[in-house]
Amino acid sequence: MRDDKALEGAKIGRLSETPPTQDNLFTAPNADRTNPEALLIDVDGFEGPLDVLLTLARGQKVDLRRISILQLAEQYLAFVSAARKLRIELAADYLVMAAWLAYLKSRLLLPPPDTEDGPSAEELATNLAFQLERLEAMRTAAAQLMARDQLGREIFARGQEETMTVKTDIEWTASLSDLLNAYSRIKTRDYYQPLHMKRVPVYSLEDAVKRLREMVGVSVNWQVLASYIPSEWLSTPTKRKSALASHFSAMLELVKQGDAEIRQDDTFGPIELRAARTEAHA
Amino acid sequence: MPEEKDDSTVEETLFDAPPIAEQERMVEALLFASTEPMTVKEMSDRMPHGADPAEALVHLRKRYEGRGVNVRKIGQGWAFRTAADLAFLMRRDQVERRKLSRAAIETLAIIAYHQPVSRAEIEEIRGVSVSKGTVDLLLELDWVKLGRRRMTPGRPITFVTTVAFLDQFGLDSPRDLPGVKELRAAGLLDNRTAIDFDGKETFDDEDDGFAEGQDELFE
Amino acid sequence: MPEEKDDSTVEETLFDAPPIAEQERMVEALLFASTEPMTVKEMSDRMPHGADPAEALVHLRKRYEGRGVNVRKIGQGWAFRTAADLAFLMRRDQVERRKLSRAAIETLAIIAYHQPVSRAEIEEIRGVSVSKGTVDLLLELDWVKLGRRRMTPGRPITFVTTVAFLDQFGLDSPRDLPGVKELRAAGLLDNRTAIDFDGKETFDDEDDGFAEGQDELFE
Repeated sequence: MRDDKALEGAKIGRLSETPPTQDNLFTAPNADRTNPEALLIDVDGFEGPLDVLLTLARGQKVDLRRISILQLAEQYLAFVSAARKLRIELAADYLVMAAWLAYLKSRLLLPPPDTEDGPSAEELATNLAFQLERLEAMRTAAAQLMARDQLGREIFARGQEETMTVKTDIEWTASLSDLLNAYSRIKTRDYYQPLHMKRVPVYSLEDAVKRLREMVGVSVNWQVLASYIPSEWLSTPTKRKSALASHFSAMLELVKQGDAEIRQDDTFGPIELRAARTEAHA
Repeated sequence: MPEEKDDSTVEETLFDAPPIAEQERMVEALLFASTEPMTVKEMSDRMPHGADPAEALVHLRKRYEGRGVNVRKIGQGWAFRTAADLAFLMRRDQVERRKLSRAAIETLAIIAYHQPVSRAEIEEIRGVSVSKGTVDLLLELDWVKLGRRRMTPGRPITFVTTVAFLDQFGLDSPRDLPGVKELRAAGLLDNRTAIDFDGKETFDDEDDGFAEGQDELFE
Repeated sequence: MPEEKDDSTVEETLFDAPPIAEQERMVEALLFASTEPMTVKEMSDRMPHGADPAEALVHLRKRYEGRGVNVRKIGQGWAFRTAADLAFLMRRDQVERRKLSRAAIETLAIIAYHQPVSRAEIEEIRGVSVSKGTVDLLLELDWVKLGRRRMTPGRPITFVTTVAFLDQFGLDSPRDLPGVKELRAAGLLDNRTAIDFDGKETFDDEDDGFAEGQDELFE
């Protein structure tokens, strides 16, 4: 069997004929379709050999149950040979069907063999008729289905859905054994704790600015910068350096903001600072 | 006297379901609020203890008979839908839907009438193979979903229709598919011996499972 | 004057204005299907020539008075809305039982065994930082509450367990929490736990540190 997509894509020897549309699909076959001559030039409108057979069968204008399979086989074979004459390349499954129908035709014409294996020719013919009838029935059903009043087409649902809220209360659960297991897990993990780097004591710039601003604000006289450093930060050289550096930066920050004045008498001499003199003070 | 009555009322509201007229209002509000069909169970879950939405529904359906909107049964659920004769008013609201291909329409019909049905069975009925895109489209439209696997060699997947399918085509159940009874009576929904046109005849071992699945649905 | 009016009415009816009951159905369907409140003008545009949606609306509003849904004016338009007294139906409470996350149960365990314990201490014991959400959840569950501030630099807040915690875990007092040694002796705890989570073997001699912590806490 071929993919129906592929089949649809196989535009074989197609002359200008309107393709079957949904509208005319399920109505009585149109004149062109029932004319075997027209079939020859409209291969790509069909969905496989069964579709062709069904269209030919409709041409017999009898109940599909009383269809002459022999006649149908002959029509189909004529269709295939005509297509070949026109050098229309038929898909393989059309040819497989032709071969099968030729075989069926011969079985139908010949007297049945004395010992028959499997189904008789009549049974095969009946089955084919059944398949055609079933396909026809499904097409009619499909048409009836599509003709129904459809949601969003003839029938409408509420346009504004109101929110149906679901308020979910979460109940958290834990058992004593969960708790105990968790704790033992932690205690076990103690042995594999990651390495913690010890933090070097650092006097932050923010703290230094805050401290200097408070202290300078009240001192009118020049004072050495080092004297502003809190005594506990003078205990070790590391702490002293950190505190001095941040106080130095803080001092510059205050000067920049116009809150303090600084002076240094000689190179590397002590730096002194005091509150900035406002106009009023001057 | 009035005092006594008041007492009994208090007791009733404590232990009894609200009066049926009130229940009808509740069902009305619930069905209006939801665009999807709602089952009696779902209504019951939301309504006060002891309420009987099924009975309220009987009253509500009657109330809306012949109105601009009607109470419709869709699968196991219920929903308000506009009356079909007013379709002309709503033309502007129509959802633009890509026209379904002939293959898709036929495949849908075969799934609807033969469900649960395997891909091989669909192909046998149509006489051509079913492209993946066709089934995908139907799945995407939520008109078709996967059914149980068939208990036959290869355990093929089957397809069945959905509640959204019923809603789309205004059906209570797959039993209400147009002409389903006649088709069934004519044996056209039976899965009969298939002919493989390679010249062999396949005897379908699956008949049992197929018929069984159908019975479930249609009987 | 009235005669003239009658004449014009006759002319209008020739242009097929449907009966008012029918118009009411139309308005009903339109309002139902519309995704937004609809103005009288919009209804009029869709309804047959000569229809009077404003009048139909009057009838419709009356019909829905006291029902589960009502016709309400919203801005310039009209729409169906659930009756305010039935709003409770649209809500549904649902209880979902969830297991505490590993982070939460570990934090809880540390608080239980080390109380009063500060966040920094919890973090040190767990070896990872404790998210605010974790502690908040435990506080919300009322299994943990704030204890005294620690008399150390920074005066950190400490956490202790509550009576609700004891209830939840069936304990008379935090002292009843078994030590690791006891747990292992009772078979409640095996090495597998640790191996599972860490992929390494556990050592048995951790008990000292543990006991120490406990002493500090409970005595």
